[in-house]
Amino acid sequence: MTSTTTTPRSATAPVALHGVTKVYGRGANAVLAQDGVSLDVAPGEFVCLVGASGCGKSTLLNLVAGLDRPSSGRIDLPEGVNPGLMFQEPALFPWSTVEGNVEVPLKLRKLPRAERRERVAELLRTVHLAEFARKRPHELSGGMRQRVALARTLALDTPVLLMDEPFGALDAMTRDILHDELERIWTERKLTVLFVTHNVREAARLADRIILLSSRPGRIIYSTRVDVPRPRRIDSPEIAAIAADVTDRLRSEVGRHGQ
Amino acid sequence: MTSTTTTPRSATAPVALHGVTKVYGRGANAVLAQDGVSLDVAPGEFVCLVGASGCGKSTLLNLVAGLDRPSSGRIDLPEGVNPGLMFQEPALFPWSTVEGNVEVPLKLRKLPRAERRERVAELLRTVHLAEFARKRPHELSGGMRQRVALARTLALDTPVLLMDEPFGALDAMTRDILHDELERIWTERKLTVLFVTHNVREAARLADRIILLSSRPGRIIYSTRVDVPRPRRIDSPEIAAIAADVTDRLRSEVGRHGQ
Amino acid sequence: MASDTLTTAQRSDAEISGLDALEIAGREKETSRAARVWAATWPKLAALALTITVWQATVWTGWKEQWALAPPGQVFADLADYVFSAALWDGLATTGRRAALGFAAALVIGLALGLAVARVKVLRAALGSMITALQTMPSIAWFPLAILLFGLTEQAIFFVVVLGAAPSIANGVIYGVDYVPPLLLRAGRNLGARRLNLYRYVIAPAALPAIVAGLKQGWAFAWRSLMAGELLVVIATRTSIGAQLTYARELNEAPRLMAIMIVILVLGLVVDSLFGAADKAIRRRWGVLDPAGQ
Amino acid sequence: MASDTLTTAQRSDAEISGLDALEIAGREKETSRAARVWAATWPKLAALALTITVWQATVWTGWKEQWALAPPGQVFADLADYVFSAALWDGLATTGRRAALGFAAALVIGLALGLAVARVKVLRAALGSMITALQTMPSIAWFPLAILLFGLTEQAIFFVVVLGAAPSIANGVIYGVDYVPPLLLRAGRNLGARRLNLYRYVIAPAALPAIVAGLKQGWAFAWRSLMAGELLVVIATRTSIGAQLTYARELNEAPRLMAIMIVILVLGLVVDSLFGAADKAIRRRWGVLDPAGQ
Amino acid sequence: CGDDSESAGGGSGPVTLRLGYFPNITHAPAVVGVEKGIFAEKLGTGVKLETSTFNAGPSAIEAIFSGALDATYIGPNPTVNAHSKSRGEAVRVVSGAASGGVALVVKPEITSWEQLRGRKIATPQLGNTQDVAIRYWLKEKGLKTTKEGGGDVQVVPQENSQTVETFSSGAIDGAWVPEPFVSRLVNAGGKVLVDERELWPDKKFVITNLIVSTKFLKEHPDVVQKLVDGQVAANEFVNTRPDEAHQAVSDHIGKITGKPLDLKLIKQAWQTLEFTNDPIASSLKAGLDHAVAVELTQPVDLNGLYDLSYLNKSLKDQGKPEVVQP
Ligand SMILES: Nc1ncnc2c1ncn2[C@@H]1O[C@H](COP(=O)(O)OP(=O)(O)OP(=O)(O)O)[C@@H](O)[C@H]1O
Ligand SMILES: Nc1ncnc2c1ncn2[C@@H]1O[C@H](COP(=O)(O)OP(=O)(O)OP(=O)(O)O)[C@@H](O)[C@H]1O
Ligand SMILES: [Mg+2]
Ligand SMILES: [Mg+2]
Repeated sequence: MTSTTTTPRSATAPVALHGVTKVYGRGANAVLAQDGVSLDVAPGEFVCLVGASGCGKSTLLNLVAGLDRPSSGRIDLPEGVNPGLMFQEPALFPWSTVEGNVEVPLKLRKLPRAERRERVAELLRTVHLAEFARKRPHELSGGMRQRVALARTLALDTPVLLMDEPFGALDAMTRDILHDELERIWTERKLTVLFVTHNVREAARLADRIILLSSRPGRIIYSTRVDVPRPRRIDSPEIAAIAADVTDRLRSEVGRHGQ
Repeated sequence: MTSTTTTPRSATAPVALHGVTKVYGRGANAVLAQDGVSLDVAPGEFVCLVGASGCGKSTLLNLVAGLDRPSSGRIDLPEGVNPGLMFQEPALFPWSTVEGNVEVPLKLRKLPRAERRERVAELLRTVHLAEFARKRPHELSGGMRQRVALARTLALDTPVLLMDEPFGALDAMTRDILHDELERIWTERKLTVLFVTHNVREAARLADRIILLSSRPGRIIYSTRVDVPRPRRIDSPEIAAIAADVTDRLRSEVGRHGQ
Repeated sequence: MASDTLTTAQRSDAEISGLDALEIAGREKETSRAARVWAATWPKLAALALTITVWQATVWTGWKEQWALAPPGQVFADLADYVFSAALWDGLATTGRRAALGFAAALVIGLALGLAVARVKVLRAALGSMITALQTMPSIAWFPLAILLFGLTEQAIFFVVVLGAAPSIANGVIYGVDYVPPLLLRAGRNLGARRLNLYRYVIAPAALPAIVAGLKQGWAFAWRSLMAGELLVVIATRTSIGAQLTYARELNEAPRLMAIMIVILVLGLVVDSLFGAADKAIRRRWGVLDPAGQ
Repeated sequence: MASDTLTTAQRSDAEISGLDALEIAGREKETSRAARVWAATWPKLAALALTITVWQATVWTGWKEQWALAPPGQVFADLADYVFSAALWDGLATTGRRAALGFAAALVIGLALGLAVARVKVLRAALGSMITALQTMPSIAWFPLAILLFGLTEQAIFFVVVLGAAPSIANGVIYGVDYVPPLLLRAGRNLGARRLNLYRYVIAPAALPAIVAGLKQGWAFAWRSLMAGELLVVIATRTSIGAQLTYARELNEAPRLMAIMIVILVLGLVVDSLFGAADKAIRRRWGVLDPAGQ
Repeated sequence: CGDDSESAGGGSGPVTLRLGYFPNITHAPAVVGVEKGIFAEKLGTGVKLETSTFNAGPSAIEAIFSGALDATYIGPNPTVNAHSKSRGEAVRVVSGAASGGVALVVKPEITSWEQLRGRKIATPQLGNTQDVAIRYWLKEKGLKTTKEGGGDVQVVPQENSQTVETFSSGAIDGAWVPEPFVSRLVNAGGKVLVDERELWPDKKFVITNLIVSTKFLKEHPDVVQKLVDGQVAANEFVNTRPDEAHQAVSDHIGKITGKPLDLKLIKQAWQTLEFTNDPIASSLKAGLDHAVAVELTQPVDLNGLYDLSYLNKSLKDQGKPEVVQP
């Protein structure tokens, strides 16, 4: 299932969801997490998902990653593409060092040792954790763990990246820097990105398109293109305006649910 | 250690740190997480801590909660006060339902069953999870888990509340609502709050005082009072102005460290 | 919205089962009760059929004489006799009661010992390693002491059973307590749980899965010790499985020996299914029965 | 800044130890090596002293005759003889080699069986419960089969040892695999680990602590089975601890029996300390040796 | 140790004889024969001797049945079991080894059989020779026993070593056991009430005999002859040089158990034993009849169990009286 090419693959890949429904549990306890979600993500597109807490964003990413099966509907991905998912929790391997964690996908792709070393060092520099390479997850702060998880997901070198609140535990500055890094990698590798965030400005800063999900059942209720030219700045007025618009829509949606 | 009064205690309590230093590990591997931090929090004061990822905020809260011991220095709390700590991760008990988790501190205070039920229901309403009372942690979304942890910490009814990015995984709307709730409870119970956040606006929205920590070693490098009268709105210009000021300072601090 | 789908592949069942056919085999969406029972049963029956076939085939090859290797037919005939004899049921009654009582005592002692040793540093330093050491002591070594302390009584048997099973249970408990996630301990302490309350609200439930696993091992130890210990006090009015097993062997009653072995295996299966049900219930509650991971 | 400190209390060592004296006892900040060794040793010595005292006191009360309850002095005298006799060292050499080889074989088989059964549904349905059932089968029941298959050879002993220990190890593995956090499994799969790679990079390391615990139980089973199994093949030129134990009992050599028991306990302690060291290393790496929780 | 267990059946190369025995006083001829190299000498260079010891009969029989053992010294009980379980096919008794060495030891205050009423007496195992002996004896005296340990005298089966402990602690009043437990019980304060020899004609009854597997007997009659020669020579040694024999038994047991057996105990037990080449088939037969009489077993056809031609040839060669083939 994994390719053994040593250079980052530059193939782009689309993602398509057709009427995807996901029900957790049965009978009276059933929770309808997704209700007929259809979505086409173009190759190389950066899509941000926003929505209230518990509306089904993580569920959606899990389905696309193939870690869960939809109750009905279909998800199409190019043959052989295994999307990389950065989970909402860091999900680091506690038995391994920071280095070791980031190295796992490289080992699985059978990269030679020297190249692995180099890639790991580079990725840790990207997330500003070079000096923590030998520490274990339990010795890191929350934000550091999240960055290790980011590095590990980036090490996958997959054309489709699914990210679940990847910068939620980071301070504004570190986040800004990682926005730039992510944008750079996205451009370089022509990645297709599905990005979940609660920070609407972050969505506006990064996305080609922002999609708003309703809560229980999760449905797409709004979708808008962000046509601000890149490079963008998170505190620019255009971004603020788009964020304000999405926030209003979100507010009315959450309000409708009586939260 | 726990009082058995059934009404929320209204006693207020100060927190004082005197030259607190915390070193993790030994020798070459040692990390100086706190370096001589001195801080006086007045009874009933709401203090927000901001700082770069990994600068020692969680460490500080752990020390105040008495879960770790400072390498040197002293932490003073009123006799018999056991501060409630909301951890950075939800730290829910996986064997118990949502209800069961929130009930633990009430059971430990030996509240009668009926009263416990009532308090649990009320707390779950506060965090908008009334319908999820019977679910187990693994059936919840990330934001939901965080809210359960909040409810559980509030159930402690302690005069000192330590909160580590309590709203990090919540959407803007839910977060706004919980800001209001937290402010209400804080006023009602005259709580002393130490609140860690990466969202500077959130800090400005809630705090009496914002404290900025430097990274490795963690030191207090800036402290400012927020004199905006309450009730406040997170999108008000005064809040935005204070946030902008703190962000600038943070930026220069993080920049100084070459992040 | 972009809708240009290049060469796409459906994430269909076919593909997933191509990837992890074995790992997620048997995971149907809506399996009926009957289908589930059948799915749990046929592999057992197949295994049984395979065993008997190999056995019978070996007998037919004439590899060993019949008195050395009893043919299945003879064993099952004897088993049928045995099942309809009072010997089995009386023996089961005696042995079952002893096993239950002995295991219950071992459980209480093992739990208490395990919890104490796991959390009290001094006890751990003093007794920690001793527990494994005791576990390795063969039952027969305790016989003289058992007789000395209790004479030829049922208590002597219990003594041997408890010494066999309690260390194993205690080790399960210690392992469970050792691996309680520190975050949960901290959470518990912060919520006001100290000492006994910390055990009750955090340590015990967190260690429960490991404790159940330890109980399973403890059961095996208890049962084996009992099989040996039942020879300690052969109360003639009260036949027991352990005594029958040994006598069958002493009289070279190969078919009867195998019949008793089958009975022991069946009992083991029944007990395991009880533990299995407990374990499954815990895993479901904890959400460790994850279909995608499973 | 507010600096009015009402009635405050220092979070000093004194207070914390007031709260959880037992739980965090012995946790000094900068303990020297000698102090640590002493802290680990004195409780053991104390326990030993206590045992011997109670034993000697019981002897002095004249509760039982000397030949029924050997006094400590006599036992230690015999132990001294025993330690300087070739019998002990020859026996240890034979038994130790058998234990090591048998355990190694049980380990390989138990691991393979456990991993296979834990993750392959069909195997689990077929064999899952059988593993516990096999575990409960007393060693002597296997003797006829062992002799049938292997004759009077060392392999017959291994057979009994492996049948004793492998199920226990397999059960430890199954437990460990069952409780691998689903999130880590999902993470592993998402990172591209399938089948064998999933085992190698996720399941095995995640289950390692449980596997070590299972190995410990397995060791106890192996040793006990060996003590019984060594009677299966006794070659006059090759004495073994198991044979010595049984004959000491058959010949009513109470002091020698107790001397052998002491040797077995000491061996158990040594083996446990090896497992303990492995376990501690794992816990340190995982960060489960949390000082505040501990 | 028996790495090439197939060699017994193989035609070429040296034949391996796998011989079993117990490290026990009642097996003294075997122990002495091995220890003093008597078997090795008689078997000659063409036969490789491999010995295994057992602590109980069943393993030895299992080993014979499964072809892991060719010959073994063994008591009458397992001999009968082996014979009946294999429908007379698996084994043949080719020689006797020892007789006697069994007694009823009781607490000193018991002086006559009448006083046994209501007492608890141990035997090694339900239905074994000693168990049958006491039940039959009590029956003749008019005392009832039941399999379940009820009746006028409670007969409780118990491992011999345990019997010493329970007798010492007073939990039982006596025991009908073989040597060396008779001596041990006497040393623990017991008194011999009945020496079983008194109950038999000529004061002889079998306690140990030598059996070989029928298959081995068919394939290597010459080797069996040499083995029996060895047995006769070993008995000769035991009877003519008792002191050396005592020492040999003590040393040999010490090798296996890690501690030499007490010489005094050996001497004491020796008095009650007689080492004879006669398997005393009549006592085995009578014992079986007794077992049937006390309803502990079904009648067994002992036809074909004995093949004493080798023994008689050996005895004849040495000018000794032959024994009767039953
Ligand atoms: N394993 C599960 N079993 C049962 N219900 C589940 C499970 N996982 C998720 N749910 C439910 O599905 C809904 C969607 O959950 P999901 O985790 O996708 O939300 P989310 O949008 O990621 O929320 P958040 O922003 O808080 O992370 C929630 O109501 C949750 O309770
Ligand atoms: N148990 C530990 N062992 C060793 N080092 C630790 C441990 N816990 C924290 N540290 C180190 O202490 C420093 C401060 O960590 P802390 O968790 O307090 O940061 P934080 O301010 O909460 O960061 P974040 O915003 O990312 O959560 C980090 O450099 C971290 O690596
Ligand atoms: Mg989520
Ligand atoms: Mg933190």
